[in-house]
Amino acid sequence: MQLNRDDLKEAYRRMCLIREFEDKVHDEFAAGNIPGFVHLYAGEEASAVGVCMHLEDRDAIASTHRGHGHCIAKGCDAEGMMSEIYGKKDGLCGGKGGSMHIADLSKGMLGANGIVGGGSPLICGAALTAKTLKTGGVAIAFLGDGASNQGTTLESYNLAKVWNLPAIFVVEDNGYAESTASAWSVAGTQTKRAEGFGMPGAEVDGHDFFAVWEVAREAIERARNGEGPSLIHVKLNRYYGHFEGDAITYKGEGEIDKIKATKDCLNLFKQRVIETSLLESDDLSEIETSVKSYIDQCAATATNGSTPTEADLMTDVYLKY
Amino acid sequence: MQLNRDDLKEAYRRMCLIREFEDKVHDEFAAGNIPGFVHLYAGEEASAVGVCMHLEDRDAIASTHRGHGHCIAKGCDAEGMMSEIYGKKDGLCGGKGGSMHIADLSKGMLGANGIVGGGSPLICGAALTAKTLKTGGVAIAFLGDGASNQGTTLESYNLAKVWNLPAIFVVEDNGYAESTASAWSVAGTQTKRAEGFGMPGAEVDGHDFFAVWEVAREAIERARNGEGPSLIHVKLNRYYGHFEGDAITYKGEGEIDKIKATKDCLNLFKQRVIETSLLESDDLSEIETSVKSYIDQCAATATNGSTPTEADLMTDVYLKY
Amino acid sequence: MSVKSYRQAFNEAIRQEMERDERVIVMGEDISGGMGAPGEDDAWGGVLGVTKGLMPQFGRERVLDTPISESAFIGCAAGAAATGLRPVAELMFVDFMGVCFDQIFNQAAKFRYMFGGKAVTPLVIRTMYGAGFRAASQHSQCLYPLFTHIPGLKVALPSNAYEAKGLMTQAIRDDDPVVIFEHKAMYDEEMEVPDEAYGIPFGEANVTREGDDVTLVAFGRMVNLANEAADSLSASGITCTVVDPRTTSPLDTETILETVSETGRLVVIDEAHPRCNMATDISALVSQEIFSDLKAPVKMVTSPHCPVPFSPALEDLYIPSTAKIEAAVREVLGKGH
Amino acid sequence: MSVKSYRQAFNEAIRQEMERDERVIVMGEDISGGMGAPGEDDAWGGVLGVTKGLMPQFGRERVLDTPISESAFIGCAAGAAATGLRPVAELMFVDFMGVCFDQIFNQAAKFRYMFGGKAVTPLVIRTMYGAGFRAASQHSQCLYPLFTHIPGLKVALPSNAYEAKGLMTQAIRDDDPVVIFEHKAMYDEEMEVPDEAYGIPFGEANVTREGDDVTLVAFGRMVNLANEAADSLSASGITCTVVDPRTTSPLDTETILETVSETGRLVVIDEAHPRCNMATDISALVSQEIFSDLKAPVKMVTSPHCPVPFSPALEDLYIPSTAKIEAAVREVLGKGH
Ligand SMILES: Cc1ncc(C[n+]2csc(CCOP(=O)(O)OP(=O)(O)O)c2C)c(N)n1
Ligand SMILES: Cc1ncc(C[n+]2csc(CCOP(=O)(O)OP(=O)(O)O)c2C)c(N)n1
Ligand SMILES: [Mg+2]
Ligand SMILES: [Mg+2]
Repeated sequence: MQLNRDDLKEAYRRMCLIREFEDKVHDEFAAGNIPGFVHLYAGEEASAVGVCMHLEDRDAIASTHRGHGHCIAKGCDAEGMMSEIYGKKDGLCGGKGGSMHIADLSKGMLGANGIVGGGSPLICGAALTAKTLKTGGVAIAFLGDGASNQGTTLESYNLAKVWNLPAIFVVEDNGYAESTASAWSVAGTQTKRAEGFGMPGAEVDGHDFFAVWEVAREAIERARNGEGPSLIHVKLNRYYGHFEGDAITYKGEGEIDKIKATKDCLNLFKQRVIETSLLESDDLSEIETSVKSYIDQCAATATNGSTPTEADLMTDVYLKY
Repeated sequence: MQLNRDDLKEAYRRMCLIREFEDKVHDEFAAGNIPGFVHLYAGEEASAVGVCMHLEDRDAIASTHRGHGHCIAKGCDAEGMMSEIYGKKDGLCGGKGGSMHIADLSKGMLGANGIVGGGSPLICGAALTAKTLKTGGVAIAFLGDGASNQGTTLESYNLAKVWNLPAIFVVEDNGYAESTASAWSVAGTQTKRAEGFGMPGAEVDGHDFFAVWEVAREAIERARNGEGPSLIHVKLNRYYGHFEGDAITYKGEGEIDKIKATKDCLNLFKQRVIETSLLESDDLSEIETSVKSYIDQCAATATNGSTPTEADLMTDVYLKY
Repeated sequence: MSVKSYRQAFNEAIRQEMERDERVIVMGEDISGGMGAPGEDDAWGGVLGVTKGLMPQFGRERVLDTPISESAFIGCAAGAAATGLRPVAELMFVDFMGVCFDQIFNQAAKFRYMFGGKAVTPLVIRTMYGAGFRAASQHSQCLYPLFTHIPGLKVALPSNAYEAKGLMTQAIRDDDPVVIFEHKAMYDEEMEVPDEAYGIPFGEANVTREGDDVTLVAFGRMVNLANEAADSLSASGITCTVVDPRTTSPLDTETILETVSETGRLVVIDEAHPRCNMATDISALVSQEIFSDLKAPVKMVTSPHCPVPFSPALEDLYIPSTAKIEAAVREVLGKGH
Repeated sequence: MSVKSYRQAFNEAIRQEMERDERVIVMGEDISGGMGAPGEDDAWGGVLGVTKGLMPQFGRERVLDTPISESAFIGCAAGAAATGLRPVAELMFVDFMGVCFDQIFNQAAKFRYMFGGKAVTPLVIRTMYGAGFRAASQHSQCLYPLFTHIPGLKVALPSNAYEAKGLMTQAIRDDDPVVIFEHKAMYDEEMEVPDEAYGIPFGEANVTREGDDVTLVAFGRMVNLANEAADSLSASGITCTVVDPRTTSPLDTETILETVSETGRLVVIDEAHPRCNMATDISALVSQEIFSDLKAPVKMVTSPHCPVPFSPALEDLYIPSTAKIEAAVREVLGKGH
């Protein structure tokens, strides 16, 4: 399997879309236009896209409290997402979910999740459905370094292996859970934990789209072939705080700037495809421009969207009650 | 550290006491004299005693639904235990707890536990107390192979390591959780899991008191020296079913008889101490005889004990309400 | 029609729905039993035998034993339900909810609302509840009030074998998450139950007795005790209406309000702990909605505010009894009764 | 006496108890913050800053950051409490109870009873609850009715900064497990609070207003809304007694029954979901115990039976409001009001 020109353009488009989306949400939150707890993904794009480039609608992912990137990578409508984050009726979840609960089951996106560690059990379920109904699908849980210590996650490793499920656990390790360093909070290592549960585990540089893509390819192939679950430990960094409003005093001085300057995943991608003549500079700037204007449009739609009303409050609790 | 004659006699006494206690409870349950869910430990004596011989009252243990053996090994009063199992007012817990909830905090016995995986977090707490108050104590969670898959257990491994607690996790693997084989339900291995969380892990033959004692010695020493938690994977077998009333159809033919004939932990102990002239045959039979009559006495006391009354129903819910 | 136990009724309902719909699967600890072991297959069929025989008929792909990890497998069932299967997962004893409640109340129960109506989660959680088994504090609780509190969940409490089959069938056919409570002390109770499949609609109470003097609303196994109390009271010329709401969520408020309006008196019987339970829920409903129809204070018969004791002597005092129900009825009827 | 915020009041109570008693320790996720990180120490002091400054004063041995593993560290706190420490553990949002409830309700809460009165478990669990933060379905729930249901737990809901300090102090001094609910939307609310340490006894309600026409019983943040409603109604000549029970378990039934007997009318205000909640609990209590003193049906003002919505437009409709409380009061007073 190889990435052709169209694939590369699509990958870059998705990564840019995430970056622009998050930058826009950051600005709009700062301007007081967005309420609630908002957790941004900017900086980690290569992980979500590197994995999701392999996926189709029959494949499922579960996300975290930091779900925008995974949603976009999996093909959710960015306009609907933006409206959702603004709490509007046209939002992907009718304004009822908000940033922490964006989902689109029709795209195999099983939801952002406000509960750390909430997604892995669900992904065992999506994998079980794929296995039972023989859809050929795989199911992928994205989780943070912090979530890797939650019992729900660890139990899921065991269940996935015991049932030989087509499930993959992608541990996105940005070095922090809120203000707490993963170097402190995670005893042992992610890959040794995988071994502890009899699963293959691989560590990968999450700034490098191509590295993530390759490691994901192997794990997904294994899962599709009925060879069971795997774990991928993605080491990466993030540009904004834990949530919007976080002063990020726990990070080292210049920590973020240094990453931005040397390891930004969009820049690394760009350098690579241009150096190797896989794409031209024009291809990329065209994508950048179109994404920018699309995101502006998303924000405008969201701003102007109508708010839900009393009639919406009690709908969608049950199908029938 | 070495076991002297007195230690060996005490170890044998405790193992016999457990065996006789469990055989008696088995008979009395079959005769309809004991109500409820009762889980017996017979066959596993070398594990509880091999570990607890190293412990003092300042050290704590947490047990499982199968708690009689751990209680006796840690020094709980067998008469009070028997009365408790009969639901009598003189029981160790006033008849309110029963077999699954026997405890004696004054002996550092933090309770049998009806919740699989319930004990490991509690043991982190006892270890934290020891560490904070600098008592020099250690805390030990006994858990089954089934419990080793529970998230509460796995989280505790991480917490114990991250906080460098004087905690030890003793996985008593009898090959089954209820009717389910651990060979199937436990992905990976117990010792590799320990490694996954950065802890030393050792596997040991649980039929061999001396092997357990030695491995426990090392782990406990490490913990007392401030070198953090360990895991011990004890492989052993059990003679009665999961609970009293279990027809044990899931086990292989002759499985139990073979173990009894070849690897019974009491017999192995006996052979060893006699062959090596550490104790004489008379020492052992004296212990056996006295234990037998003591257990008869326990059962008589329990049988004749008075039952709690309405006045007892609402006491002990709170200290003050 | 044939005589079936409460246990068999559940088993038959699951079996028939599995025959009808391939997407129905079953999972839980030892739900079949003997997994990976050298002895008998389907060795247990669940810890008290309710699912016995399903694995031999439907195979290991549809009857799945699980490791002991309730969060993982109950969450797995929720995820499977949201993606196209119709799982029936067993939480062996409801007392174990504490290790997996998140996947039930924050995940499965809220998917539909949080996702703006786009999720369908036909999940069934079967669980055992109730005292009387000398199983002590951690294996005897009721806890259905906690589930009833949660929007997005449906909660059913079958009170006999007929109800068991009908409510289980309905639960499996329902497209919302349902938690169905099986009273562990009733599995051997038998009665005539239809052989063919049938569902009992949720939110429609069953009036098991009609009377003039007082309405008894009771849940699960307490319905039997209420019926017994009613029978025994009739000897003293006191006639009771007995209402089995069948489901606490949705709740058939209409039938409850109607029958209480008729008798003007209410005794609610709830095996659960007394605070924030179904007895308070029904009492509050009635005193808010039809206050002026009440001729006497509402009376609640519940367990006391203490954990379930082990000792049989104490446990028998703990559980609501027909004697206590009769006393409550006489009390609401006032002097002379 | 000085002006303190609800946040500062909690902080001061914990600080003073830590000064008084070395066995008091504090633990939770980011409770100090910056653990193992290159930047600032005590970077957070809890996600909303309640425990800020404790680590610098008492050191890392008594102020412990934890990995994200609520079962392990809440259970650890329970085990530590049973063996000689007095831990104050933070369950960041009560919505996360689903991953660790077992250690609270089956372990800590039941030790004493199961062990025949031999255990003492002076555990405090601090947790945030409540809507209004646009934090959506999994970060906005109340859930205190679930804790109130459980025998062996005590449950406190401070309604302002004065209550916060007094009830937190009491919780730490109490020898039983206490769950204390901090309303996340109130942390910045300020008032005069004594500087010296003081406890407010559990089970003693605070009557914040006395009136003749109706009794309002409200919990946590709802006490403020009840007071506002009472103030506003007084302009129409309607006077209310407002009762803040302070703790739902134990509950000061005496004060509630007394004040309702006096006014003959009751409105209960509860931010929790409507089923099996404190509103039903109080309604049931009153209609069972002092039915004949009631001049009108009891009225409950609660959130509706749906998850907490994200959209501010919907969330504002979701939360009980003073307008709804006033309407309820007018309704129980009948025509003409
Ligand atoms: C069960 C649970 N515990 C705690 C939290 C609060 N919380 C939200 S995000 C977070 C940190 C998660 O860290 P990590 O998994 O590394 O993801 P990151 O934020 O770094 O992407 C915490 C503690 C929660 N939402 N759920
Ligand atoms: C949380 C929880 N899940 C399930 C059970 C039911 N249960 C009791 S014992 C047991 C098997 C435990 O197996 P293991 O840990 O290997 O201990 P063993 O019985 O073999 O000593 C199960 C599933 C329980 N008590 N608690
Ligand atoms: Mg992280
Ligand atoms: Mg076992």
